[in-house]
Amino acid sequence: MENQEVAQKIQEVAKKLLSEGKVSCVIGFEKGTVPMRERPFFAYTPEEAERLTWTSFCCNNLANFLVRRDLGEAGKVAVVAQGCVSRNIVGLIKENQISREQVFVIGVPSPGMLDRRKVQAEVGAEKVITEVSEDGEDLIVKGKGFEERVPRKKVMRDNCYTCVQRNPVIVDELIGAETEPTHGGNIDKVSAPWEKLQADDRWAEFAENYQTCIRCYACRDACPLCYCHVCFVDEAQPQWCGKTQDESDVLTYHVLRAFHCAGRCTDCGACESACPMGIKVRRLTSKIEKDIREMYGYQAGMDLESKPPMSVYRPDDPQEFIK
Amino acid sequence: MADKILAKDKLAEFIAALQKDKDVFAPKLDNDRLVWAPLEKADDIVWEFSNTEMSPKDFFFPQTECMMHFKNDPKAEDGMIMQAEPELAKERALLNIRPCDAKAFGVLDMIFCQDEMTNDVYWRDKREKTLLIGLACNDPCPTCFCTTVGCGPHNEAGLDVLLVDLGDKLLARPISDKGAKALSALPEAAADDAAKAAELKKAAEDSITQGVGTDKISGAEVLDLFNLPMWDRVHESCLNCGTCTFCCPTCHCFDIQDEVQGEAGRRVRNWDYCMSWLFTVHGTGHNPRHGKKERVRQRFMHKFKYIPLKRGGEIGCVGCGRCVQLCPVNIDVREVVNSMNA
Amino acid sequence: MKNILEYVGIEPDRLHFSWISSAEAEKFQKTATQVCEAVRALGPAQHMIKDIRKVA
Amino acid sequence: MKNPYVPYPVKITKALVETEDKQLKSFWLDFLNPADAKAFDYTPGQFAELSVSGFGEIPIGIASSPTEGDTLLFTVNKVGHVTKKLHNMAEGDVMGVRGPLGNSYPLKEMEGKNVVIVAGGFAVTTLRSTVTWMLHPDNRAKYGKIDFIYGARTPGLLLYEDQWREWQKRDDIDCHITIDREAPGWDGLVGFVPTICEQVAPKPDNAVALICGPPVMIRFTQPVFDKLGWQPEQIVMSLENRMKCGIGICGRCNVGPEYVCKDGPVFTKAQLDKLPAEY
Amino acid sequence: MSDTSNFQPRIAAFLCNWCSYGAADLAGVSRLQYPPLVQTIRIPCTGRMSPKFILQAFRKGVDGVWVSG
Repeated sequence: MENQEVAQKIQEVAKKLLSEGKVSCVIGFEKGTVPMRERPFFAYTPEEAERLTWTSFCCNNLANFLVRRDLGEAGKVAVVAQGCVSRNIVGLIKENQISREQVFVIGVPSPGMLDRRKVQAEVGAEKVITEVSEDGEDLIVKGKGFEERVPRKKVMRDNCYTCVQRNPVIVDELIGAETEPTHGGNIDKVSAPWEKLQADDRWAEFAENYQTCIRCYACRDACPLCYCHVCFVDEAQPQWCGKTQDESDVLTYHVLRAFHCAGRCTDCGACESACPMGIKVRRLTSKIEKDIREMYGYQAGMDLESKPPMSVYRPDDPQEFIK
Repeated sequence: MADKILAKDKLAEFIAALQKDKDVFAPKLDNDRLVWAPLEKADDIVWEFSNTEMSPKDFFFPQTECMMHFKNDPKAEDGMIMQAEPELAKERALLNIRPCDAKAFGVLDMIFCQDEMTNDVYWRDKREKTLLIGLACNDPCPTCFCTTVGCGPHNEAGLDVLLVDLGDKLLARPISDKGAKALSALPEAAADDAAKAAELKKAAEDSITQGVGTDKISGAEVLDLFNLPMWDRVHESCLNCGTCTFCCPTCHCFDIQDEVQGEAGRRVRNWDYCMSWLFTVHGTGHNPRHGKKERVRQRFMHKFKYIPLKRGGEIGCVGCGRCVQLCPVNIDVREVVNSMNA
Repeated sequence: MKNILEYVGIEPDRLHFSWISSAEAEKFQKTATQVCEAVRALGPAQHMIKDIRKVA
Repeated sequence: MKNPYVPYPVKITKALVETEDKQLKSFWLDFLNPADAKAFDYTPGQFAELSVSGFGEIPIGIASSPTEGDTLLFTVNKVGHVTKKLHNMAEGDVMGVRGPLGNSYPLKEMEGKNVVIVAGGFAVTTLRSTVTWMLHPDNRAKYGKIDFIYGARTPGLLLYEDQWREWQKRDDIDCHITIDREAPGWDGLVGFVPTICEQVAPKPDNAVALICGPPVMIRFTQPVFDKLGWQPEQIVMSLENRMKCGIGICGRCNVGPEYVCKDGPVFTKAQLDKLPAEY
Repeated sequence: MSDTSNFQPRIAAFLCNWCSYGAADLAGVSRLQYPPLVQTIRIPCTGRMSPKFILQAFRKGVDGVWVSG
């Protein structure tokens, strides 16, 4: 189904839910003010629901907004969710942050979201893009004095390319038919380039990747897993992590944040899309995701029943590392 | 002061002269990202660019800056006593800074250096030792709205020299005495060069179509703006990250922290951001700006109402559009301000 | 944790885990020696250290 | 060019736990360099950043009065990690003081008027400074009648007992010291501060009230003064917000356009009514 | 890599109060020799162990970390 049709359907469903009073709010996307930036939108009335849209640039993880708002007050809300977002909703339910009854999941099989930085790189870093539209498997990128066709596949977000679950895992209303589960990328390859290196080179690569970090914490704040009231980086007694731009402080933050996502990360890529500096934040999280998968045979948020590996003990847990 | 002409093939000479007593920095392309970097030779200069990804404010107000150090030994004679960090050793020049970023420094001057007590010596020292050579914007971005916040693509405020790109040569306009000195060796510009620059200026200004209105904000009472119903919706999608404040050329909030390691101790300041819950929380747990709404409102009120109120009408925004481009959830300052002004 | 530190370039032998019961003094002695030898072989740690003297 | 961020080095000459819950401790500080004492020219109502190297700074109201000489007095509540460290420091330790910061009570504008001072609990610090200053022989004649209303939960939580016992003996100040509930050995007033204000019923004519205390006390004292006919311009209050720089730059203590550290901490009720309630 | 022959590493050992700490104690009582480079940190239980501790130790400049339950 084309994205425009999906958008139409989302609007219809949202209008119906809102006018019947089934939910107080529908969280979806609306068109942003700059090209390739669709933004989260909260529709409270059927009229507002007309602003909802669906394109290949809906890169925020909307599950994020479920934990950060007081759902007790809002009553039931509906949320537009593709595969990864639905997995995060499952995760939040498992972690008792929300209850299943509080959310109405408008499921949409993900078309594979696109990376605006890649699109920019494709047409040239210095060109100013003023309009981007979709035409089947191509993007039409327009700007001052140029118009280019860019194949979607070439500019897909890394995590969408290696996605293993495009279809939502829990759904109250599905829009469009379920699709192929993956886009063909190999998720194990994400961390591969680093895995081959020697320790010192690996450190160098690692430090280089995060070197431009400005510690705005957009990766943390965009992440539906990072809902702690006080994050460890903000704790002052004791202070785990300094607040400076010093390499050790920056890297401590990233290592620990990634570690806190172990067994919970659904590889939704919201952190990477949110990063204003274009840092490959997933370099760490996807490695942990892979480890958890290989060591415990677990993928986060696939169903409501299975227990997260980091919170249960099983006699057959891997323990080779213990002497 | 008369306009001068700097031919592009004479640039190497000009830069070599600057480098005699200054470290020269300019925007440079680094893996598709435009960043500020030391300039080695004239050929490395980028002429066609919108603006650097981050504002160059960290030249004067580094994200992490050591302010003082001390000997972490209570028994030592001079132990535990704070010693200020030394001043900048060498002068600097920023070449091809955009007028909006330079204007921001003018706004920040008013905040960092208000009077005898509120006199940020760290900021002032670096400002005084830096020559700002601006490059006028001939081709503003769609996200630029400088003309509507008291700035403009050829704005001169805050600069020492303004360069206007005329193709194979640059019109160099001295603005301060410091700037005039740096240009003293150059030939004067002809009348038609100046006319061409004026034309470019007009064209650039006209190409900025989107903007913000601030006329009603300046007349409104603080409390009326503060209580506008629009604040209930603006913050909804905000993630409370620090992207908008860190990329902003006029955001200047900071945090001061002490660090010790063995006998060494230092007091550092780091950028901080008003979107953070921790920014204002009291020791008692009470937080005057406890919610996302309060914090988002603070940022816009500060820039568009509080700063103008306190600083003679100067708006705390220069319209560079970075926050519009970088905000992860696309909270567009233009929309927010326009609804404040409604 | 070990994996992730290894991944970012901290040698795996810098981090050890073991199980020793309170009665196993000898195992403790043995492990302590092993750990020290393993780390000694790696040389001083270079990364992740915050040295404010360097920065200041 | 003076660096406003570098604290003056001072030595703790005396430290004393003030209250029975051991939460409040007073510190008497002497400047290491006599010239600094001269430069530190303050007025009652101002505050300073106490700096503990390696831990950080904390803004505290100055409780001493310039009429008492060069020694500074601060009373510190143990809440965060700087104040905890401070409570563990002993006489002879070196620390820093940065200031004086902020505005002060409008001592000039108060001249020729009656003054009512209302203090609750720990907030009495800068008011102690003010009263001491006004009672000084050089200044006392400038003011009319002085009423000092001060309350705490229990007798053991009242600060500066020696001081107010002495004031009680004087006839140029009316002291009304109260505790919330009856306690053994207490023969003074009993009742919440607002109740005592009602009983004292200070007249608004040609008078100024300095009110400083916990928010709950202010909330209940306010209506009492309103009923007695006080105007917002006559009521002066002192705010506190989280601060870092203390000189109006770092951006966290502002209440609307006003920075508590620079434009405050002292505001009149009339001023506060025009500002957002972000404190 | 620097000269390893006379390098004396610093090692932070996080020992569980009930197991390894007891073992360390017993080792001491039994006068068993082990390298003096290990700085023991008693933790109430290995369950108290957190990745934060490990990173913090590395940040403070230790050369190795040993966690024992």
